[in-house]
Amino acid sequence: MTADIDGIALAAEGLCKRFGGNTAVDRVSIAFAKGRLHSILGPNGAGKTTLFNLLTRDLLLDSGTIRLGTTDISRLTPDRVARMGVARSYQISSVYPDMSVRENVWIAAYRARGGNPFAFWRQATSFPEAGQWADTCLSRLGLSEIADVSVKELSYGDQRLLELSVTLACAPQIILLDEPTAGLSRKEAERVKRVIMSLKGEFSIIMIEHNVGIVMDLSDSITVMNRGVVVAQGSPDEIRGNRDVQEAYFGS
Amino acid sequence: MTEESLAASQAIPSVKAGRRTFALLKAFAAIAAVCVLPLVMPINIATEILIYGMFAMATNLLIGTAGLFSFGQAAFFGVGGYAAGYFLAHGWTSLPLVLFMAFASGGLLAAMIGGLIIRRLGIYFMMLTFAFNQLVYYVIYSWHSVTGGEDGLAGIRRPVLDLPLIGSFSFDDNRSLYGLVCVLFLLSIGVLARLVQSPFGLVLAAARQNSRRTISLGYHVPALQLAAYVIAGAVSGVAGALFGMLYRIMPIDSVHWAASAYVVFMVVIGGQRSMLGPVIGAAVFIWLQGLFSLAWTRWPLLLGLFVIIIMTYLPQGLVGLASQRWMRAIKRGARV
Amino acid sequence: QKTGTVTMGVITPTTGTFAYAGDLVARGAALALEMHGSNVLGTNVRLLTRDDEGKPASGVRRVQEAATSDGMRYFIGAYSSAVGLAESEVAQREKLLQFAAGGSEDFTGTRCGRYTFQWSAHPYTAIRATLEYVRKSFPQKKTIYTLTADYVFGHALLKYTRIVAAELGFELVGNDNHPFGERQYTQYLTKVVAAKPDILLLNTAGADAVTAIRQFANFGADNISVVGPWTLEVDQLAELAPEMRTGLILGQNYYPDVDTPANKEFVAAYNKKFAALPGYSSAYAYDAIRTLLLAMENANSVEVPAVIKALERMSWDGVLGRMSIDPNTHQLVRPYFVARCKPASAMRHTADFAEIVATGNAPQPSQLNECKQMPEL
Amino acid sequence: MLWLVSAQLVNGIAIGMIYALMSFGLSIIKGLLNIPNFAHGALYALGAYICYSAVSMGLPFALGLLAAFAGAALAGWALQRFAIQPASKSGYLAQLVTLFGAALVIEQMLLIGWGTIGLSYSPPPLLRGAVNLGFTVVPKYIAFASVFSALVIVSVWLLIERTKFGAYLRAGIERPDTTRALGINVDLLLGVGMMMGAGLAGLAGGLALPLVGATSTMGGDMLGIAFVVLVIGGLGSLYGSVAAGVLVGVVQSLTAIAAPAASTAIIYAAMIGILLFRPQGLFGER
Amino acid sequence: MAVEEEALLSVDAIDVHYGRSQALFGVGFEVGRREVVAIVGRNGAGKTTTLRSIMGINPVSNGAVSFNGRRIEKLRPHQIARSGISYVPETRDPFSLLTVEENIMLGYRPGSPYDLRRIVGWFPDLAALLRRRGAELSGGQQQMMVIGRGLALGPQLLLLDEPSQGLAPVIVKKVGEMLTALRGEDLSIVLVEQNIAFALSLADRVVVMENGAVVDRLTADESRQDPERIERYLGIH
Ligand SMILES: Nc1ncnc2c1ncn2[C@@H]1O[C@H](COP(=O)(O)OP(=O)(O)OP(=O)(O)O)[C@@H](O)[C@H]1O
Ligand SMILES: Nc1ncnc2c1ncn2[C@@H]1O[C@H](COP(=O)(O)OP(=O)(O)OP(=O)(O)O)[C@@H](O)[C@H]1O
Ligand SMILES: [Mg+2]
Ligand SMILES: [Mg+2]
Repeated sequence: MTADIDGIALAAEGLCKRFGGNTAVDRVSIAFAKGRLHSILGPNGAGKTTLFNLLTRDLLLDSGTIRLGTTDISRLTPDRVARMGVARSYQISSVYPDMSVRENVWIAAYRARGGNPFAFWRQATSFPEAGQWADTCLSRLGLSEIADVSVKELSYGDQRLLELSVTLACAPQIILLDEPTAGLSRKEAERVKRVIMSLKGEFSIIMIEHNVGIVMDLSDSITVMNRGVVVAQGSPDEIRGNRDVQEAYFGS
Repeated sequence: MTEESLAASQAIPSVKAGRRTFALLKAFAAIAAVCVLPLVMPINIATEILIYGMFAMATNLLIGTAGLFSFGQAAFFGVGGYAAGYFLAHGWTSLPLVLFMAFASGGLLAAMIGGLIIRRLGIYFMMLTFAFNQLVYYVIYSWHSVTGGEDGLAGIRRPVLDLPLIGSFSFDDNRSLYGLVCVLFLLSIGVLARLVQSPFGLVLAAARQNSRRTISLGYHVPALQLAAYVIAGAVSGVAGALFGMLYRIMPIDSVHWAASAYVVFMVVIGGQRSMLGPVIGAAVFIWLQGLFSLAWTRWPLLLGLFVIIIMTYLPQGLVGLASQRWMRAIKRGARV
Repeated sequence: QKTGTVTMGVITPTTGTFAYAGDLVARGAALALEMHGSNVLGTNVRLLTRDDEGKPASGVRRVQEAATSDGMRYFIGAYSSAVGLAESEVAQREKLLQFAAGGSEDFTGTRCGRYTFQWSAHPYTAIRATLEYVRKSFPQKKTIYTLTADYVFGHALLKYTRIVAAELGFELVGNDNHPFGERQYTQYLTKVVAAKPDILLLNTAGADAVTAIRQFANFGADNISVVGPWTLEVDQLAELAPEMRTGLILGQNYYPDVDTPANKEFVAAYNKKFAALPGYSSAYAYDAIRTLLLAMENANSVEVPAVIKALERMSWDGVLGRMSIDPNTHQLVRPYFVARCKPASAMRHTADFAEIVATGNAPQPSQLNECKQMPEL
Repeated sequence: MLWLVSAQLVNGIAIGMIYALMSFGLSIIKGLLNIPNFAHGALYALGAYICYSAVSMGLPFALGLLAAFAGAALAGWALQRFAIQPASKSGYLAQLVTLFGAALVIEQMLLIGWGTIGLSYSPPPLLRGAVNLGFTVVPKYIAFASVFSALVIVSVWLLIERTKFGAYLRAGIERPDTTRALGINVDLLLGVGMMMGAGLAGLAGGLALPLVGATSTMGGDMLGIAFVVLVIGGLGSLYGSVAAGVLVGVVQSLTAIAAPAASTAIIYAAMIGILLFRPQGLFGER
Repeated sequence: MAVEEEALLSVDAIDVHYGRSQALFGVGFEVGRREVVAIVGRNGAGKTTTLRSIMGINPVSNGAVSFNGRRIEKLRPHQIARSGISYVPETRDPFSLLTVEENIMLGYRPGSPYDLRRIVGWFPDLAALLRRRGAELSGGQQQMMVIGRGLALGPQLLLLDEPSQGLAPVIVKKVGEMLTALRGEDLSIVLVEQNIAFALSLADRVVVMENGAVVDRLTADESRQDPERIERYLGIH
């Protein structure tokens, strides 16, 4: 597979996660290649978001190992993992409502630019690098105009764009996107698609998305999950041709 | 006083020119206000307002900025006061020493308690702070030989500041103690205001709004919150020490959880979203308490009604009211 | 400061745990002044009432304020000893004369001061008077179980209970300490009932004691007599239903039936003004203010040092009887009363709770006193 | 020793049921507004006073209890309508502070209405005296109060669990707007729930009258214990309140044997221990 | 259909404000009985605000909303819901502590044609989840649950805010089938959608919004004949 060419950015071995009696992720082994865009498809409740949560250590593993490059991160805390270059966007927008758009991005940019979070003796404004980087990320998603608007006042679609912008500001190596175009109008979805396209190559991207058009256009490889297990894996064309996937996912 | 609003959320976005001079202006206004305070009220009340102002500001670092609803801050106020008081009552009267003791004991206790509870969320955190407050209360209450138990720690002497060359300076006089309290008060305003606008303050504010997101951005949120908890505890400890010096007694009810509730009162009626809100809350609260108690024996009823009315009509507290008025005035001025 | 006016403070709780006492103290003080004509040695006397909330810090704050802003030089009124002791420090420093009341022996012991006088009887006096009565009237009752409030006041009572029990030949068969503010006594009372003592001695006071007696009444253990040497003042007897009260043996700092001319005059005036009988709180305030005014006249001065010196030498007929002050401790030397509660059927009016059955005035043995040398003025 | 322990155990269970009743109401209000009701103690005191007035007017004790329930429920409604609801737009903490304020107001009104001297009432003749169990005696009234509390708790519990009321409550708290959009009158719901919780506090106060009398500060004394019970049992777990009430009663009774002075400190320490190791409480669900 | 004669819902030139800023400017449209009206528009156009105003969650500052000939813009949300309108929010707003069954049945009123059985019939995925708590569902499962919750009220008019969002194609298809099936019953729908194809496959009429105002109204036929017309508003090319 493609993985061998560029090396592995992130790999999981035998991941399991149970909620009570229900196994949301069941012995999933998966590898994500460096610099590639790898999509995860699957019906609702397949375990995609749970897999993300495991990879970023937001949830504790029941069993399995996760390797970032050559480092075992299965026991690290989520903030450590984030500092090692794994950034994510959430399926449900997860922004700071009492802050402006720019501040939202700044918080991510400051950490990404190596700012010390305990620096209580200096003004936040005395760190121009973070500010500049935040502005760059905002303009990349076309949010510069509304940078000073309070986030409470944004429409849902704009919140989704902001979510992406924040993720970008983490300046990660690996980006995990959970349904980045959900709730976006065609035009915005198109913009997000272009942004993701431009990120490809720069970063390793893992994406969950129900918009099949976008998945097929962007992905280098696709993994299909159902009921917590991986049911298919391959290039977009292979997946399109897979009968089982057709039935379970597209319903035809 | 000015209707200053140094809310974390305003620190970054627009670094407009003139902001700095404005801030300077506000600082002068604060200093001026502090200087005239003893002219308009008995000096012990003025001193008390500044002490509780400090205490309330420190508490607001937790409540307003970090969103950690602590109902146990009196434990740190009390422990700082008892620690300093113990030294002062037993003949160690060096000012730096006792201030350090208060700062360190408040901070240390906060580090110990905070280390255990900082990961607990919402109402659980609230209840834990309450329970620890009660535990500290019972320890101080029963440790009679050191703390004086229910009689309070009595016999506290005022400290002495030994300056090389100049000689030693005593705070026996109420006016000189007021001076000392003033200096420490302004210092803590400066430090806390700076802190709220710093990256540390911003990230705390971010974690208040969405802690999971903040962690996923690479911040170790519990460590930051613990730091805030310790800072608040240490500053509260100093406030407690000053209180002990003022009345030369450290009363047991200063550690009771009701005292924690009262400081939350001050923060909320003053306004959580600004630096001076809690101070104004403290001033109004203390002043009203005195006023009402002269007016009617059933005065807590008036106090209760006052709080209910403020919360009903002024969502942002007293400072919210002031700044609304002010903004409107500015707009009107601009139109003319 | 107003010249030509003497300002006396009544710093007393009108809110908090002792809220019931504040108004009564203020009444007594006002009455004493009114009967004296609001004026001493041609100088106007003014009363200042402040709420100490039953908290030491508030008490200290109010005293300090009244002293600096209102020129107060004399004050009375603290109801809890913790408050009174805290205020006593301000009194020594600001040179204010404090006429305190309260159960703590520290006022005239470890924390005695030249500016502070204690109106209430000494715990030793109280226990001695009460147990002497029990010994005489119920010679068959020998064993005592004590229930003690777990703070200074309770411990002091317990200490003197041990001393007096040894003096009079009682046997102490058990003791339980309960925390201050306890509302649940059945777990202690279960133990008491199991130990079958002759006497349950309550070394606890105020609301705690009321609650304990109430709950003890639920046990129906009639063969155990309840004795309170310093437990419920007459003010609080109304809090108990008559059937809970009947038969209680209680030590009293004051009782309206006290048969002295000064008290008769006081009760009559009080009854006329407030249509009620005075209790401990009012009597304390009345007698304290009356005594201060008397001392000013004796000293022929309204200056604090002169008044202190006069008090230290005085011996007079007060509300309680013949009284004097021990110059070494500033303890008021005065009679203490033992009262026995009546059944509802024997009550002549609604406030006729008990009758005085004995008095005693044995002072604390001086070798037990911890007041060091009184300082110079 | 053994008989002493069992005596204290019996006593602890009986007292614990009364604690449970108190914190059961607290638990309902906690579930409702998601805040600890700092005015709960004041409502408890109010219940005791109302009950006292009713019985001293010559009504039977049962009616006194009913009046205590009704009066406190009414106060609870007023509290919701005139304090909590207006403050809710000012945020969570504002509601909390308002409840403090309300507690002050209620306490002072009790002093104004009933005077500063505490009040006593002996239980009806039928419930006076004690039952002898051989190894210990239990006052009849305490036995009655605990059985009565248990009955009240069970019936209210059934009311909540067996009807949709409970689901409405939880929904209304989490997302008032969405719940309204489903045709549920959230404000009415909060009012009714608050009345129920407050009423139970009043009932507990009425029940406590023969034991602790009526004083304006009695609420503050009880509030601490009620919180401890609530937290140990698990916030929002009705079932937990009962078990924890009994547990606290028993622990208090048992420490009375060895170290009575520590009994209050011990329950706070227990609360801390439980919160640290089982933050959801003994019976709470995450 | 005689829409003009007897509209079920008529929104008449409403203005809506958030604080001082205006979000809707004279928005007006009508929904006939058994009709499906789609509202489309870019992010921030005001679609959600429109639905929330109909529901009474956002107050209307000017204009009128009538339902069944009765003015409702001053009513409170629960009264509006009881008069027969139900709303499925785009943020889903599941009740996280209630079980799925409780979530769905919360607003159920005896007499509603949509009981738990039928709802689970449309979304068999939910059958196994009924005892689960609302917070323990995946995004898509929540979506199914809240559509069910909206139906359980037994409304005459259903306001659906982006129901296809986050659903796998197979489920989107199912939702489409379900909505088509519902057309046989006494139910009208206002459908806010970003998935234009999905919206057009169901709608009788389409309302296009831009910057808080209605900028175009089309019938199903018109939109099919001239697909470019909608695309222009949505800003593709
Ligand atoms: N906190 C939880 N507790 C219990 N079960 C959970 C929890 N979170 C998720 N689940 C269950 O785990 C399974 C996988 O959920 P997950 O959110 O990973 O699905 P998904 O693939 O992201 O679906 P979607 O596309 O709908 O978002 C689902 O059946 C879900 O109900
Ligand atoms: N709470 C709010 N406060 C202030 N302005 C708001 C608020 N909510 C929405 N707005 C503004 O109102 C306008 C309309 O928002 P609305 O959510 O109705 O758009 P929408 O068409 O539903 O968009 P989307 O497709 O992104 O959901 C937007 O400009 C938005 O910024
Ligand atoms: Mg998902
Ligand atoms: Mg929308």
